[in-house]
Amino acid sequence: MSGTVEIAGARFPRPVFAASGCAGSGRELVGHCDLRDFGAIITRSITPTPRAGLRPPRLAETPSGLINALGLPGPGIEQFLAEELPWLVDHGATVIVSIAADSGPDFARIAQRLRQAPGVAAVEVNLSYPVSDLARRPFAMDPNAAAGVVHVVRRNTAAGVPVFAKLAGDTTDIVAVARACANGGADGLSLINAVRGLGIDSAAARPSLGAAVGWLSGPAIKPIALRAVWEVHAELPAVPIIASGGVQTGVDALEMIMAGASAVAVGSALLTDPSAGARVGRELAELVARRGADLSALIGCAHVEVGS
Amino acid sequence: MSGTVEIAGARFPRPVFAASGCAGSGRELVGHCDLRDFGAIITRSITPTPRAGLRPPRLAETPSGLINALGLPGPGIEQFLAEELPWLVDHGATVIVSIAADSGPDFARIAQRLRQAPGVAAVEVNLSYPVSDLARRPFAMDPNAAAGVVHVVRRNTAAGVPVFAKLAGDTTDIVAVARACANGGADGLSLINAVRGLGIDSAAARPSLGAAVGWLSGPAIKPIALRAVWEVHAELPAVPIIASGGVQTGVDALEMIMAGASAVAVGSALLTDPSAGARVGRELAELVARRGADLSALIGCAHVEVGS
Amino acid sequence: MITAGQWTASVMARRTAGEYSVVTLSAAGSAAAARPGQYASLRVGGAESSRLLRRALWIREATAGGRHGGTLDVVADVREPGGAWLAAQPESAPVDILAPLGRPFLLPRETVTCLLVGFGVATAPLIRLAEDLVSRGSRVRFLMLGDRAAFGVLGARRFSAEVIDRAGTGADLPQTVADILADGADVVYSAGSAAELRDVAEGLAGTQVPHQAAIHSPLVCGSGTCTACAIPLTGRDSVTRMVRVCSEGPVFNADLVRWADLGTVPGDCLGASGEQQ
Amino acid sequence: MITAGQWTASVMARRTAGEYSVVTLSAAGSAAAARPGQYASLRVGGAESSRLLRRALWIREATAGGRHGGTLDVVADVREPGGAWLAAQPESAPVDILAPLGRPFLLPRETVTCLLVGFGVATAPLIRLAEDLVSRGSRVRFLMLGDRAAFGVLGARRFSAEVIDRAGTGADLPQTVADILADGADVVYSAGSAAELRDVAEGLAGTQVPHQAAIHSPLVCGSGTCTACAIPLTGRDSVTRMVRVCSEGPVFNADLVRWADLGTVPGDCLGASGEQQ
Ligand SMILES: Cc1cc2nc3c(=O)[nH]c(=O)nc-3n(C[C@H](O)[C@H](O)[C@H](O)COP(=O)(O)OP(=O)(O)OC[C@H]3O[C@@H](n4cnc5c(N)ncnc54)[C@H](O)[C@@H]3O)c2cc1C
Ligand SMILES: Cc1cc2nc3c(=O)[nH]c(=O)nc-3n(C[C@H](O)[C@H](O)[C@H](O)COP(=O)(O)OP(=O)(O)OC[C@H]3O[C@@H](n4cnc5c(N)ncnc54)[C@H](O)[C@@H]3O)c2cc1C
Ligand SMILES: Cc1cc2nc3c(=O)[nH]c(=O)nc-3n(C[C@H](O)[C@H](O)[C@H](O)COP(=O)(O)O)c2cc1C
Ligand SMILES: Cc1cc2nc3c(=O)[nH]c(=O)nc-3n(C[C@H](O)[C@H](O)[C@H](O)COP(=O)(O)O)c2cc1C
Ligand code: FES
Ligand code: FES
Repeated sequence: MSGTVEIAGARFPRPVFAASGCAGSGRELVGHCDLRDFGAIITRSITPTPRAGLRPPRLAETPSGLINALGLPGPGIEQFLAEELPWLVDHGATVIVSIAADSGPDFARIAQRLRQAPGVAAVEVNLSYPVSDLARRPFAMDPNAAAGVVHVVRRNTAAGVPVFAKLAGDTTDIVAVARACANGGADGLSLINAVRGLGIDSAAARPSLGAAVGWLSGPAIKPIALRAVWEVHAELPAVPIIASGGVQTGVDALEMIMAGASAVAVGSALLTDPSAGARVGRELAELVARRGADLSALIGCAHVEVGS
Repeated sequence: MSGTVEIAGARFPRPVFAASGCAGSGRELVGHCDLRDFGAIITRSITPTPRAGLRPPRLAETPSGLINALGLPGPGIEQFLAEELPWLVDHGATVIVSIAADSGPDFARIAQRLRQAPGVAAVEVNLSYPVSDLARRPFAMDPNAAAGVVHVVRRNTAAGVPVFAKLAGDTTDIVAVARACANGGADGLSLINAVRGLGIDSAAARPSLGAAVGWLSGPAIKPIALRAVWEVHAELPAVPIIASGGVQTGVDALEMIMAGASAVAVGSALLTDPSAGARVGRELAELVARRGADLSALIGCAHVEVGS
Repeated sequence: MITAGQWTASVMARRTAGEYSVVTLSAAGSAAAARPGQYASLRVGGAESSRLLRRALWIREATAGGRHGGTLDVVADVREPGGAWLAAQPESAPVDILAPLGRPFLLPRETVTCLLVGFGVATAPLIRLAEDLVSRGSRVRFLMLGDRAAFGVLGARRFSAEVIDRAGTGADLPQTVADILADGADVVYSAGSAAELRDVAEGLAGTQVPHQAAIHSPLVCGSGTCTACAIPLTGRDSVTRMVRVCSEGPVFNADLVRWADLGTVPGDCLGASGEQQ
Repeated sequence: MITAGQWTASVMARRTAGEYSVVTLSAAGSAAAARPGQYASLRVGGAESSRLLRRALWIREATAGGRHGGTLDVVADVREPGGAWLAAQPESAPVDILAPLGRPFLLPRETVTCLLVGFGVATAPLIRLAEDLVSRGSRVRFLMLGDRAAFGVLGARRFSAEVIDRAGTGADLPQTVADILADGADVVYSAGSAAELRDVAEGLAGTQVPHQAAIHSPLVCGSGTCTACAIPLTGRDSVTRMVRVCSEGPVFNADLVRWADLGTVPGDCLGASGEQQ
């Protein structure tokens, strides 16, 4: 297994993480895999209050992908702190807490609550999802809005606990948003969240998701994620990136790293293979070993070769 | 076969078109299919001068998709008018000329040249591709820029010849761009162009395309295309849409129509199956017939059902 | 709590009849753990398939022991692309499988008269249940509804129970159930789609007969992580929550399921909000 | 000009040796039209595959007539995922095929001495060519280079020609070609990757020997629509243009190919611009 990776000053035991929302509360994976297989478990996005989620259907299959419109179902910050976080920590998981809210003050409040909790290795700010109003434009679609939220979260988070900004893959200029977030205090970036997508059930003549518009993830979006990682790393090489979007194998993970990621997160793959985290980690370690290289030496290495 | 469709005042013999850039000059498909199988052939984007295209590799496979960075190779407007357009017209094709340029004046000049040519059923303005500078932001990423180009082309195009604006699928707010184009004089919209994507050849530790960043097309992006068609049709129901993005079967075409398209274009499918146009047309006609409906009655019909 | 395993099974045999196929898979030691009402989740289409999602399939039969660590029989609907793929696999083809998943039916402590109501292919989990009940001395009355073609392939008549075959009849379902119930039953077990089970529940309305319902619906992860399968259920604390069919079910106490509100997030559900429904 | 057909072929037979597999496909009447140097383009992975692109494969043999409208033999490299799929198809499996594609080798009008230079699996088109040349009375000298494993499966020694087997040798390629050419040849035919053929062309530099080169490289559409396969070639009008291997080749007059500039768009190419290279 590849060893420890250091990202934005924090140490993670492995370079392969569980992407937000794809490992449930963590408990669901017990029996399927060891939570220590993951460099970190990024929690589903924790919101100010409990959420039941959106009406079904909530998920549908698309070519080499899936679309979901779940509506960030989850326990809310208080129950998360009371039950889920301690459970994860007890079970040896390294935890990055993803948070989502509608407003700066709500983000500040969650960040403050997290500050008092032991076992938070990092905070990931989900900027790509409209929390209470689906028609609202997510923060990640606007550099200023994104930077504002990041700033608030950073200010309310303990020093030494890095803050990652999770951006949307289908924004016009992701580099501009990334730069704004970095300037706003983000210690790193998570690229990318699922992109907006829709399915039609033609037999029923209606959208295949209850909410109509949803989010596309899985191998289908890997080229979109790689492009985002590539462009952001080219412009902001000092900002570490946790890459997600279609990672299913060690080769996929290595591609992300060569494009500029410091770590990768597996999302959809966990829905179809609960043991994907360990497998991807193992495959990646073998590929890195075969190159006789250290993983850190491979970060962004595909950039060097361009034009040669 | 489904009969004639009327879009923005122009009549097309069938609802299934060939997407820009995916039918070559038209000649290449002879022997593989009948050009009359297509409701229209949308030409590759014609530029002010001839273009050799980008360095190889120009195309690579991705999960349920492909990425390309061709660089708009083509003959330029003069040779197009002298050879390709007359040949297409002679062979019974209904021709929509796609045009691309770097500036308003260049777009105006191409439009003026087209105005004098017989056999132009419509003009499609490719707003999604940076013509001479890959780092430049395409017009389609900015409502004002897009509207400005559309306005210039519309002013220089004969009345009765509709102008379609072809938009990018990975812009932050496609409805805003669509609205600006409609206000700028677009008679219809083509949704969507391929979205930005990148591949990494991990064995070689370099991007799989010579130009690094390219454009992702094929079934992988169908949910992204459907989302764009859905949102634009919901906001601008009077503006006709030619939909492309992952259409490979009659079911895919019907999904696009139910989301709000008046016609569909097959792109990548033609690269893997040169007879895809006729096949998709036949499959769509059967599906429409089975519903006992007229195709026009199905346009956007999935919207009606939502919330019921 | 979780006893599910993940392994690469081999196709040992398959028997297709019309639109259904019973596929026997090597069980790698997991067969003994499988209880009636549980299911398996299979990866379909092979490694390069454009279809990513797993398919949930009832375990029709689980045979422990033997050379391959026992076998599991699952039932695939060949009209569905994933089912068609599975039914087309040759002997010894590898299939990625997770099983046994979900909460099984609870068996009565005493010997009682049980009414089993199965719909089409969802009859599968009830057959094993019937066998268990009969072997423990209970009396089983088995009402079969829905697609009759499924019963043949399931071997749904090869055990000693009173089989009431109403497959394919368009009869009023709640009334049928109520009528048959009137002939006597202490507990009811059902399996079928949400709409079908809602009708059964309606037929039982007003009675005090305990009813365990196994919901047959599309699943995604099968492990409880994705929440795609959530349905509203009112807990013993009177609070309605969205619960996951895949891991908190598929067998539920039917009295607690908000049958009328399936397909929605009811406004009184914990965490519901106007926009979210 | 275009004689290619598209049909659903059946796998008639397959013979795998090491990393290569020769697959015999039903030809639906298209076999008679296939000339040496032409290729077939196959859809791989089945209808639900996540791999969309067709694979170009040399036609090793074309046999007209017979029950299935003749047959085509193609050669797949099983290390490549598409090739592995093809080699794994059982008899009578359907395969979507376009063939014959591309411009073939031009045959000499007179009987001459021909040097054929083939690299690994790209030897395939030269074998049929050699047979044609021999049957027309020409003398054939056949230099085989690259991966020797390919020759066995291709049956590359079953015809009367002087076979010079340098497979696997690391010898300096341009020099080898020049040496063998010194022993006499009026025309040269070659087939291999761009890098390999560049070396052959270099070995012929300074001679006036006509050289037809068949380029083996990844293709996409095979019909000339996508321009993915374009290489720089200087026309008789001295203008360099990007030409398509799939439809304007794969066989080219080697003197016209800008071998040193393969993999680029040369600055003097028609339509080239600084940014585009
Ligand atoms: C416990 C249990 C046991 C089952 N046993 C069997 C069985 O033995 N035999 C059998 O044929 N079927 C069985 N089913 C149903 C079966 O899992 C699905 O119906 C099957 O996957 C086929 O779905 P589909 O034809 O709708 O496929 P598609 O609609 O093509 O679905 C493709 C994928 O998307 C998922 N999906 C589709 N719609 C939704 C949605 N609304 N929400 C979430 N995910 C969705 C599906 O599960 C599948 O993974 C069972 C279901 C359950 C819950
Ligand atoms: C005329 C001709 C005949 C050939 N005959 C044979 C044969 O008989 N046997 C054989 O094994 N191979 C043959 N090849 C080569 C073969 O077509 C490709 O090498 C094959 O598709 C496998 O490519 P790959 O392993 O690189 O696959 P991948 O790299 O996985 O390629 C996947 C797909 O992408 C395309 N692709 C990959 N790279 C590029 C690129 N740089 N530009 C454009 N498209 C690309 C490939 O064609 C393929 O469709 C032939 C090539 C030509 C031109
Ligand atoms: C079922 C599901 C739930 C998700 N929930 C969240 C979430 O709560 N917060 C978040 O930031 N991203 C969420 N995501 C996005 C993933 O974390 C990931 O960024 C994205 O799916 C791309 O990676 P993938 O292709 O590996 O799935 C979710 C994705 C899926 C498929
Ligand atoms: C090889 C190729 C060439 C293309 N060339 C053009 C072009 O010249 N102009 C344009 O507007 N779109 C071009 N496109 C985009 C297509 O017209 C189409 O909008 C897009 O690929 C999405 O449809 P698809 O998924 O069916 O391919 C090209 C796409 C491909 C794959
Ligand atoms: S199917 Fe994923 S939570 Fe139930
Ligand atoms: S492979 Fe498409 S033009 Fe040659």
